[in-house]
Amino acid sequence: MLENLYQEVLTLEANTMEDKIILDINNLYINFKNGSDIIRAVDGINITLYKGKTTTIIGESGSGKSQTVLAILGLTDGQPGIVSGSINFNYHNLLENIPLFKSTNKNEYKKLDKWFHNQQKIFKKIRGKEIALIFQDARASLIPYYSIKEQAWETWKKNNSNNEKLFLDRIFHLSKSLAFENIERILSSYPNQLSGGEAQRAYILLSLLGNPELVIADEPTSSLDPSTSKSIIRLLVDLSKEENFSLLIISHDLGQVLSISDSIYVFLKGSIVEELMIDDKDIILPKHPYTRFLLSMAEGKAFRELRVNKSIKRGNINTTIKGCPYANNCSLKYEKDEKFKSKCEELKPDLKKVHQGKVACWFYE
Amino acid sequence: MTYTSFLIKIFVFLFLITSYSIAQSGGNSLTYIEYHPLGNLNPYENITLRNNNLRFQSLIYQGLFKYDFNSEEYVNVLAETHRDLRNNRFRVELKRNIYWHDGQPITSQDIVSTYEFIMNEGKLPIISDRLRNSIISIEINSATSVTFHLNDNVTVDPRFLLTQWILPHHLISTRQARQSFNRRPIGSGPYKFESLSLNGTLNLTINEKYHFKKPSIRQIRTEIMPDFDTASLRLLSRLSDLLIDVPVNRIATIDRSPDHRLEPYQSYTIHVIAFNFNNRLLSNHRLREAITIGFDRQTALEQWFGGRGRVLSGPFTPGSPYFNPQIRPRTHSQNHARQILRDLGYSDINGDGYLQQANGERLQFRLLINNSVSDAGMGMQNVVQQFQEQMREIGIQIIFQYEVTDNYDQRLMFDRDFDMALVGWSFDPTYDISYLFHSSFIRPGGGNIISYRNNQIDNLFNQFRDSNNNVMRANYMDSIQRIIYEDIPYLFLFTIDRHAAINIRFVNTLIDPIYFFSKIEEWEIIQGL
Amino acid sequence: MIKAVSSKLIFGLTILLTLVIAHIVNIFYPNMFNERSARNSPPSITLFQKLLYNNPIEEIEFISNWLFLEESDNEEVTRFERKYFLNAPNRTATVNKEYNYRPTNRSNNSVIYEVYSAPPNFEFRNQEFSWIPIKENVGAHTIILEAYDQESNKTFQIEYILYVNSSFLLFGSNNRGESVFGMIVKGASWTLVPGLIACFFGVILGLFFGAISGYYNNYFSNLIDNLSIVIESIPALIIIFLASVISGFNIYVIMIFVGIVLFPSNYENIKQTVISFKKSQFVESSKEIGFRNTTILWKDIIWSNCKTKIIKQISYCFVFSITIEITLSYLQIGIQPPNISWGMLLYEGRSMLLMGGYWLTVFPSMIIILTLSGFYFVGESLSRSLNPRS
Amino acid sequence: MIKKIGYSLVKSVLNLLLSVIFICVLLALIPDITADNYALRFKSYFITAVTFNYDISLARGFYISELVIDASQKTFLLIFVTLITVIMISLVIIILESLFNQNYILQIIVTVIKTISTLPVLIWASLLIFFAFIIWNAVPVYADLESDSLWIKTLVIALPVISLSLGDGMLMDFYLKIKNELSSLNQQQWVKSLRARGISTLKHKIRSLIVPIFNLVSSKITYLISGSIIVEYIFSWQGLGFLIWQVLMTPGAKDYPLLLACCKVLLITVIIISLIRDYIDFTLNPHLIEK
Repeated sequence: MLENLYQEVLTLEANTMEDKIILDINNLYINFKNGSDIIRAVDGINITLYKGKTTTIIGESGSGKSQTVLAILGLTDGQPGIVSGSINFNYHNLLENIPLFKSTNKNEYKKLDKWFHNQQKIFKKIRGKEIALIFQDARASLIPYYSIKEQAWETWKKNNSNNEKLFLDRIFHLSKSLAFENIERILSSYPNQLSGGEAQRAYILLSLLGNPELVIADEPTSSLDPSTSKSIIRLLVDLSKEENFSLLIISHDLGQVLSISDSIYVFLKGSIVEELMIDDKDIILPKHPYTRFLLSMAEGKAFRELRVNKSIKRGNINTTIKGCPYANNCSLKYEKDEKFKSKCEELKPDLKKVHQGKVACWFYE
Repeated sequence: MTYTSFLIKIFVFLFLITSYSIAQSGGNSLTYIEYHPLGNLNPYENITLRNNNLRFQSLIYQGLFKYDFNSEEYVNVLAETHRDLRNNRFRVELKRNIYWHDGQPITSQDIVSTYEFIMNEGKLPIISDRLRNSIISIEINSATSVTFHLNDNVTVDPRFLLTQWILPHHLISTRQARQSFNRRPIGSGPYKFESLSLNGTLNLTINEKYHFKKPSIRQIRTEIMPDFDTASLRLLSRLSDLLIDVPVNRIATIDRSPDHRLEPYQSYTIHVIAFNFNNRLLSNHRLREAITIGFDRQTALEQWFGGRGRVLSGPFTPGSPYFNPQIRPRTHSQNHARQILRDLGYSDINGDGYLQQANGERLQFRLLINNSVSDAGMGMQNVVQQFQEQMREIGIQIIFQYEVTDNYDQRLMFDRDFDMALVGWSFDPTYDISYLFHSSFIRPGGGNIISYRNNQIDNLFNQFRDSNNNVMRANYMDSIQRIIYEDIPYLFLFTIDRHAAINIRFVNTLIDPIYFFSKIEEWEIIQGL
Repeated sequence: MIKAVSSKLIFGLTILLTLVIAHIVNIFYPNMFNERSARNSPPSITLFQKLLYNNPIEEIEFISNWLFLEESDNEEVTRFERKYFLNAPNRTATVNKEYNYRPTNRSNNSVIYEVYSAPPNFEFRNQEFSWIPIKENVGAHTIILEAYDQESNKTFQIEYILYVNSSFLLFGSNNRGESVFGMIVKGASWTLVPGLIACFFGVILGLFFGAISGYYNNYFSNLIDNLSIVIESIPALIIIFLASVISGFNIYVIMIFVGIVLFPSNYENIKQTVISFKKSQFVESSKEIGFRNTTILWKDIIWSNCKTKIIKQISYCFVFSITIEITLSYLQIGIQPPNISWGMLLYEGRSMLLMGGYWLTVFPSMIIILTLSGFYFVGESLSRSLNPRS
Repeated sequence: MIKKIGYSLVKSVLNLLLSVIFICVLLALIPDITADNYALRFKSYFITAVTFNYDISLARGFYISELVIDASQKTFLLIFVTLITVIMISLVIIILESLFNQNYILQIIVTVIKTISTLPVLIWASLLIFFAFIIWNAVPVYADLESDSLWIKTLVIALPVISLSLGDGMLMDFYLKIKNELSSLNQQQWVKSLRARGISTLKHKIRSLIVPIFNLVSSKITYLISGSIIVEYIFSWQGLGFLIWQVLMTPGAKDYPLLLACCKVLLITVIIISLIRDYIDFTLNPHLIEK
């Protein structure tokens, strides 16, 4: 009874939130060709981002989270790339008129290519100005032979006016929020003269110059030490409140993002296995064994499971995958009977609503 | 397939455009091609004596006298008359009303300065040494008359010494003037210097105030081509009119062109194989005879030079005054050669195809060959190979030793380190061949490279030099030739005719074998061809 | 992948084997292809001729070989030709086959022909030639006919050249009547031995010094470093030109200099590899275990890691030395006659083009291309298959 | 920065000096019966080379400096045009490839060009002459640059340039280098980030291509010079290589000061290009920009 009520409340909340949806990804499929094989990098995912909220995508490397992000900006490299689905940004479908992709025929590839090439015009409009993307290694993301100021000016010119005074004002304004002590030094230096944290903050500064509505941070802290990374993420969240943009953080460390996220998507081998909604009380009730494993990792309890999980094959996602992507490593599997086991291995579970979130697991059928 | 054919069509179209746009030489100008770059414009500042320099010099400059190789006599050019005075004095009267290109009159001062310049500062030791040894002093009698005081030992015709180009006194007397002269030379010949570009293209225009018969060709242009193929391409596409020397094995290329004519002229070069008399075996007269008989010179000449030449019996070419047609070359007979070798005691003991000496050593000789590029080089290399083959047939092994010019000269002239050597000779008008056979030239650096020693010949040469009587001289030379014919110090191969390829619009083209353009005033142009 | 590599390797090895066979043939049977044939004969592969050559050589030769010894104007000659020669004689004859020719003219029987000059065993009866050339007759023959015109009471001499073919004319013959195929076989001698010399001085010394100066970094390696930089900064062909003139066009000395020219790149390559491996973990660990420096350097670093590089360098060295040899011979400062090099064939071919002979350019260049690609393929595929990382 | 450039300058000058010594040693070793002994000859050559005391050419009536300047202009024209051609062709091929990604014919053409451009310059030159003869029944191998028509001049420079750019793997090296650089640039994080920020990458790509291309040019320049010597002889292009060949091959004219001057110009060219390479490296290479 209580559970039912809780669900109703949640749906109500969701309804009210739906007005503020900024990005809505539906049934996105991304494939890549490897020789004669087709690798399914992203396997029909649905993601919804709300305005002003911080969303996190969690997953191991090769689970397709980076490809999802690149797809949003139309930056996917390789063939065939985005195959089907829709990405609605501010209720405009970025993947309009995507051709129907039936077989691995060469002509189909060509059609897709041509479509993707034409679509770049639309993507170019939103890049930087509407959606900003922050990369893993900030130092490598900065042009090595320009000073930060030159790069910032180039970005500013592209997105705003040619007014230098406004530019400097904006930079000084941002530098306060970004906690730069000596902004002059940063502006005049080259990327290889900066420390990792400084470079990352400088890059955040660059990406905020276009006043984006959505900032995507693709593992922004993976090359930094823990304390710096924590502060950077904190900074980003604060800035999102201050500058009024939505935040999408990609991470492989659940513990780091748990406290700041409004919702968490757990990726495994190209599909979402769990969708967590986190309310203000910090109640987190992961259902999927993989999420549980991640959580225990974050809390430092994963010693036993770690040994089991060694056998996860990284990035080897084929069209031939049947059943649950976590079937081989599932800890719940051993508690189930034989019947269940075969179901896990042969049929892929769909996302089902369970309590606050959604889980794709046969155990919760 | 259609695509490629389309491309080919485009190429053909481009070619048509280009071929029509080729500017054909024509009109009153003559363009001729040299293989080697021209030297310094001042004839006496060159370090080498090469024919390509003599050709353009004969257009710009003139000497007191000129030796006409066609009529075999001396011709007066700047000199009006000459008188052989007693006590080795030779007096020359200049023609009147003769001028340099810049309008100044030619006086006896010019002649004196020129000869002093050659003797004191000439860079060619052959010429300046010869003049220094022969001329004691030059005396000016008047503005148009000079007297040369000659040495006692001068036996040649004094006019031979006075064939040198005369340069203007006012342009060679000071160093500064000489520098400008080297850039813009001035002579008295039928053509004026106009320009010389850095790649060697020389432009000459007609001298309007020329004091003798004016030629009908208005302009002459020299182009430098590195090799015959380029040159003949240029000729066949009518971009140039004259090739001085077509190598004999390439004559067929020119022969089929309807626009051009081959003009043969006598060459004063003969090809010989020298036998080194220091070699124990080769000093044997019979062995030399066997080698000579064993080589089929006539076939070689026909095969590699199309028969355009003549097999020689002695050192003189048919064009020279001492040539004796009665001395016929030895006839080729392989069997006879084998017989001679058998008589000498050589036999093939071990059955390897080559003859052995009594001590068991193989009968083999080293043949020294200069491998630098030369005009007749290609053909001669074939001849040498044929020589090797035919020697193998009679049982003698020939080993080739190719050397660069300098090493070749060193071995030939100084070290005498060879058994046989392929040599080419050229003659000057004196036809003095004593330095090749006289025993006093056996010393290192001397011309008697084979160390040939024959008292009879030495005496004859001495008599030849001392005598002034032309008939006696011819008699001496004749007997020298007969002795040489019997002795076979050299295997005389042949002399090869030279051919010039000329555009057919030039007629009456009289060619001088050395200076080439000596008779340029006789050349005529048929317009519209 | 493996299939492609092996097919390349087989192709390359076949070419190398052919070269070795040609070399052996040249050593033991030097006169195998010495037989001469007609000058400038086209190759027996007439397909090429039809495809590439729009001015068949027969026509040109035919015109040029009719030399009318009687002096006459051009018009008269043409008239004469029409009058006295309706049919042209065959230009070529073949050994042991009967050759017949009967000159005919428009005004029958008014012209009487006589042989003025002809090769021995040549028969002329009843106004008709008949001749069976024997092996000794191979080559060019000048035949002069004397024609007596009864109408005009004039005698003319007419000369033409008859070629007797016999030799192995797979690729035609050159200006001297030598078989191009035979010359190509002879030229194959100058591919392997010069390459070996260049290899010794370039690759082997480069390997030795590169390894030593990479491993023991001392003043000696500094010296060699600077020397190699100096050599590298001089254009290779200048050194080789001068070397050729100094040595009097001795190909073996030239190849020593080719090796010297190739030395710097090989040296640098090996040195960098050794330096990069010297810093690696396994070298330090094997030092701690107690292996000697020489063992580590030559066995662990060079043998196990530089194999592929050395093989590539050797193949490049061969390619480079062959190229240099051909180039120098083309410029007439390389191999000298009577030896034959492919570059000389190309040089002859250039002048032959004017007379319409394409075969001296096309076939030698084809052979050169095949040889060079053979060396490339062998080097590439061997190094690929020996690479521990693939 | 200045220190670094100064260091490389000193190094280059030393390098030049050593290579001049090397050339002088080789020159002194040339057999020459009329000359002094080896040591004296080396001394005289070296003094001439160092003091630039060139007089009138022995075999020709010009000053050596005149001849060399004229010839080097022609050689540099040839080399420059070749470099431009090679870079342009490889860029065009790369652009075409990116435009028609899956084009079968284009791939075949590229493979063919890659394979055939490994052939030596000599083979290319003779084949070009052959093709020119097939098409035109004539071979344009010489033009008087003063008097001949423009068509002939263009043709005459076209053939050597083609054979120089196709021969010795020149085109293939440039093509592969530029393609590799471009693809590695596209893999670079900062290019991706530029695209993500919506800024045009062309300008930055061109700028970062300058360093590798110039590195390649400086490493290829000796090969180009070697090739130009051959090509100049074959096509009678009267540049430095032709002059060198003429000095060596003209019998009797031992004009070694001229030869020395020609060699020295070529050496200086190599050194200057490596200096420019160093300078560009110091100013443009991101890894060498001072910290």
